[in-house]
Amino acid sequence: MKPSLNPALPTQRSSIAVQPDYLHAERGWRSWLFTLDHKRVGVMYLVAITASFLFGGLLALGIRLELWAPGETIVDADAYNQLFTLHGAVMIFLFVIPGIPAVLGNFLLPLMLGAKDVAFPRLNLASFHLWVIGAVFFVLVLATGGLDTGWTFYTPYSTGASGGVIAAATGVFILGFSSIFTGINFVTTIHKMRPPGMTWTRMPLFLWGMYATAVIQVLATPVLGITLVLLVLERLLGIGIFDPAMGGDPVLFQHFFWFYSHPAVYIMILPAMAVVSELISVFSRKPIFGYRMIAYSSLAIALLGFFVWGHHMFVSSQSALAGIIFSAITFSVSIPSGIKVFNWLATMYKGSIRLATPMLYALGFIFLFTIGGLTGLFLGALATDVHLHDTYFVVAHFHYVMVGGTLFALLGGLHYWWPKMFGRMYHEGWAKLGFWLTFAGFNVAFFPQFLLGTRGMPRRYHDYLEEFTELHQLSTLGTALLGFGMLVVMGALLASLRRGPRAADNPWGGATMEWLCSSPPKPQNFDVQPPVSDPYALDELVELGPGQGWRRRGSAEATP
Amino acid sequence: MKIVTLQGGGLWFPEGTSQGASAVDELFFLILGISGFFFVLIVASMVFFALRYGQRRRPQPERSPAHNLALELAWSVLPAVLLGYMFVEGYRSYLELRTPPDDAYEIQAIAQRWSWSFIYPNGHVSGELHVPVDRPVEVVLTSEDVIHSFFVRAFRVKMDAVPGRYSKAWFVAERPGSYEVQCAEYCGTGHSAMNAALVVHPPGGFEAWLEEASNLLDRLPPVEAGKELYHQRGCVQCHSVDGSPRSGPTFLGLYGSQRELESGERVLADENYVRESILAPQAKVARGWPPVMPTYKGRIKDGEIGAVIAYLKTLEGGNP
Amino acid sequence: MSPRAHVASVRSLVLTWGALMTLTALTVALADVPFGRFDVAVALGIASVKAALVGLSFMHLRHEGGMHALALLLALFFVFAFVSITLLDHAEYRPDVEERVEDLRYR
Amino acid sequence: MSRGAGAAAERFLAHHFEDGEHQLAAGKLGTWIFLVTEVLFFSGLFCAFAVFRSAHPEVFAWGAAQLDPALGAVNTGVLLVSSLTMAWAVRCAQLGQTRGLRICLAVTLLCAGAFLAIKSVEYAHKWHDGLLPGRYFAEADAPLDAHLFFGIYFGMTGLHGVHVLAGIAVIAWLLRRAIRGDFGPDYYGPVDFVALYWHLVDLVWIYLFPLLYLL
Repeated sequence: MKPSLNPALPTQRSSIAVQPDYLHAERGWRSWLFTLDHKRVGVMYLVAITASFLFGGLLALGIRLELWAPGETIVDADAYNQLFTLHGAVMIFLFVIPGIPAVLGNFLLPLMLGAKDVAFPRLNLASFHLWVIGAVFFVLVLATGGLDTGWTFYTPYSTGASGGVIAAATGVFILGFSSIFTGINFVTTIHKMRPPGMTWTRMPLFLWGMYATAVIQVLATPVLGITLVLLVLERLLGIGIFDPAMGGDPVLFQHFFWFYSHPAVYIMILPAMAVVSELISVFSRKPIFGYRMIAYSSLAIALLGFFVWGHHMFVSSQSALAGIIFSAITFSVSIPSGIKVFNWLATMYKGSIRLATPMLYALGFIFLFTIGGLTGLFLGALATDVHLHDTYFVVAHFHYVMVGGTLFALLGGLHYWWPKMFGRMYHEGWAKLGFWLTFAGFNVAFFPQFLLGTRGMPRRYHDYLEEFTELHQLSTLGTALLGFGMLVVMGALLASLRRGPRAADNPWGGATMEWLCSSPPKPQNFDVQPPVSDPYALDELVELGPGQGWRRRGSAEATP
Repeated sequence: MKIVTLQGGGLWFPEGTSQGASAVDELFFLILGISGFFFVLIVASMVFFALRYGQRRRPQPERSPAHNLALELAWSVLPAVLLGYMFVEGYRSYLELRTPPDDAYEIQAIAQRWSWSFIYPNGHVSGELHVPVDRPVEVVLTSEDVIHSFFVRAFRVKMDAVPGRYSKAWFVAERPGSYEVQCAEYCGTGHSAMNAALVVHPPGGFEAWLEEASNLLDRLPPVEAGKELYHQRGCVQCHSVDGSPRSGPTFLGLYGSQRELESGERVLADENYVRESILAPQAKVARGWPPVMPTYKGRIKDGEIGAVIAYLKTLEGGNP
Repeated sequence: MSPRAHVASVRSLVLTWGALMTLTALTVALADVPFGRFDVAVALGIASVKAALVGLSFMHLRHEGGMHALALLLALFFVFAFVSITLLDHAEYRPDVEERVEDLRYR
Repeated sequence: MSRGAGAAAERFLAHHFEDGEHQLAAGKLGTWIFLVTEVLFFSGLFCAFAVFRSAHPEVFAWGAAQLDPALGAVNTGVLLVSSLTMAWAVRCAQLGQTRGLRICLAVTLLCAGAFLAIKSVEYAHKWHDGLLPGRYFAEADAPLDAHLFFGIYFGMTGLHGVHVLAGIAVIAWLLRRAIRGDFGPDYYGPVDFVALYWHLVDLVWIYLFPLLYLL
């Protein structure tokens, strides 16, 4: 391994320059698969969720092609039902839920905290192994006749459906434990691994977001676990508690299911908000506005998010009383989300804004998440939800939140921390092109679905009325563009690994601690414990020159 | 049966033709206005800041406060007031939607994979929903198998039909015409085909229709009545009469043929077989077809089964 | 460097255990006493006292509570919310279920 | 407080912790958060119990009458003894009483085994009487939907039983390490963590017993 050629290294450069970084410290697949290094676990997660994202994306393409025209276009109704079920299950359980916490969180949590590792490295690795086993069960589903229950597994449909319901439930159960392990690890790490001086309010907002996410993972996921256990028992032993023919109650299943699956939405979006908080501040060169409000709003979203699950059940024959309670609390969740958006804007105000690729993603996130969030109001209001429930309006809404929100934030974070993770810079031009294609493709794909929804096109339909054809075709074209954009994005990132110029230790001028270690970091992260300072003291950083990154004022003299 | 599609209405909605529809649409546009305002506010200031404070114009950020409690409270509390307003409006109309008036005309709807049966107070069963205009109609929903959802987009009404319980939807249709009932809760293979025609009769027309429809057997020869029942009771959703496969086997050439069962047994499709297949569909399931047909026990009269059999006989040997 | 953790005395362990056994006996004894609608409350009340004893003494919450107790209370709070809201909704829609069950019985 | 134990403390200190105390505190918090997930895991069954008991109180009263409260009470006692010995085991480890630690762990294991033995006697009775969950329920003189009670009974006690089994596995592992002499005043984290888990298993049973057997 060549020593880094970067002149702008921390002070101890001469003594440690020969030590290889974490990517090259050990060789061979075993050194990866059984690593206890949180950074390597993060990278493995990145590879793994990218693979499932590509698979889920192909399924999406299949769905959109089938919907090109009314009637059967490329597959029959049964195959179509399997397509959307697997698309949903793969994207949610294998991609979005692990998504940002498992990739960026694992990589960054100890770095940003100034710690050597997460509290339980073995548990961290076990989390990844469980993810792999869970994914294998999904493959098993394909082998055992597929799955056509929808990712929601509603009873009694799922109790009677043929195919791999048990395999899928087992897979999701295992993935749930993978997620729980990540959560236990993150909560404990943030409580117990903070170095002296790293007080709660000195933590970067990314860590607050990770903390709030981990709390939800720990509190909500077990309920999914028990729900799936009961579903499997229902199928194996016919215990009947969800089966109306045996005195059971199918609506009870929906309560169980959404008690997890609504908070799970916040498992997906809180980390995205956490990433955006970092990006907006760094690329505006201004400390984040209203740090405390953003931090506390993450916790508020996490806690309030537990009391709104019934808004998925407004027309499920849930009682009107419960509906009203859930609707009221649902509206209250939008306040902390609104606070975050306004605080991001206030951070940009009078800043010095660089529209680098990560910032484009952050601004794209604000645009798309605003649409996603505001359309949630139509669904939170009881009377409008009755009409819009289970139509394409809902489909569009949650894609704006999960793709427009989580995916864009993940990509923004990936472009921001890519130089730290792999020590290379990508080509800005290609990366920006990728962003614009993805952004345009996404809007063309999903905006028409709002119109489809209000006009009364139910979701999960294989066939549809003639009048919806044009909107569906527009959506399909958008999906193709979105897919093409994703290929450009991935191409630009992958090409950088071979051709990209070496990255400086602090290429963007970030003030959080991960920029103090080398790019890529050494296995032990920091050679000496770095002093804890204000994570948003951006004005203390000066740019050294093109390609040389940024350095803290005053530390320049110490360089040999 | 060809369902007349609604082409009217604006960009967002099909034309609303029930009493409650306009309230829902108004609330929708109210929220659209409020969220439109915030969307424009947010995106415009974002774009403005990105251009106005771009790095080239302004290499150094200007110092500005790191927080401002009054401002932050303001942009939390003010939207909260609007949110409260939206919530109240939403739940008011919702309570309307959930509370049928006492004098509503009650029709029972039974959902099953993948058709609807509507049972009128006089016991008549139809696969189409016929209702009088300008009169509250309460649809009492339930399901025979999995969860379905009764969705009339023109009326902005939706309610799940859940097995093992009743749920209620109601509306006042304001304009005679043809609309459609769709299934909005995913229920399997035929989900997107699970729609039924909804006919709103002009004043007086509904009673006349019900009268005529109820004595189908007296009015029509058995074959005609059987054909009518085939459409009305939803057989058509799963069984074709032209040999094409749907969710169930075609009726073309079925009567009088040898049927191979799941058990491997072969039986003759005679009157008894057809009767049993209607009343106890799981007893003899034809090979290669999923055992998903619901029973019609209690929802079809003996004479009606006879009429269906008479109709099936005309499809014998493959001559439609 | 001995960890500062609290070491429970034999006396407190055995006393706790004695109290737990007594309370168990009490629950069994009271089972036959009809409290009517308070049956559940009495049973759960005694169980909760026992749970508190186990938590405070055996699980060291009395001496090193803080974060651990907070975690447990948070868990119990969410369990309470989950069970009570679900129960509330179920009680509200129960008549619709019973009506259907009646109809099915007579069909 | 042998020298061996001190060396063990060094040996078992993971590189990213400052000292044994730091490692112990992190491990304890991690264990507690794991217990939180366990509480929520069981909450689903408690919720199902509450819903169906409120819907069919007479069915649940009938079901409870089919169980044997004497066996349930004995099992409660057995678990409470095991909890005492487990708590005592922590004390022994903290004080370096290696012999006491081994005895306490062994007694805990015995109690756990006894609990499962009694449980299997009960299960055998129910099996014999056809009081089984769902579609396997075969008692003719039962009220309608009585199988629901047994579905929940077997679900709850079965899940609890799985936790007892897991407890047996980890306590056996502890015993092996205790015999090897791994634990002492400077390093007893695993004993403490497993004890916390075992007390939670006990806690769940403290609620299950009156709910299922006595109400």
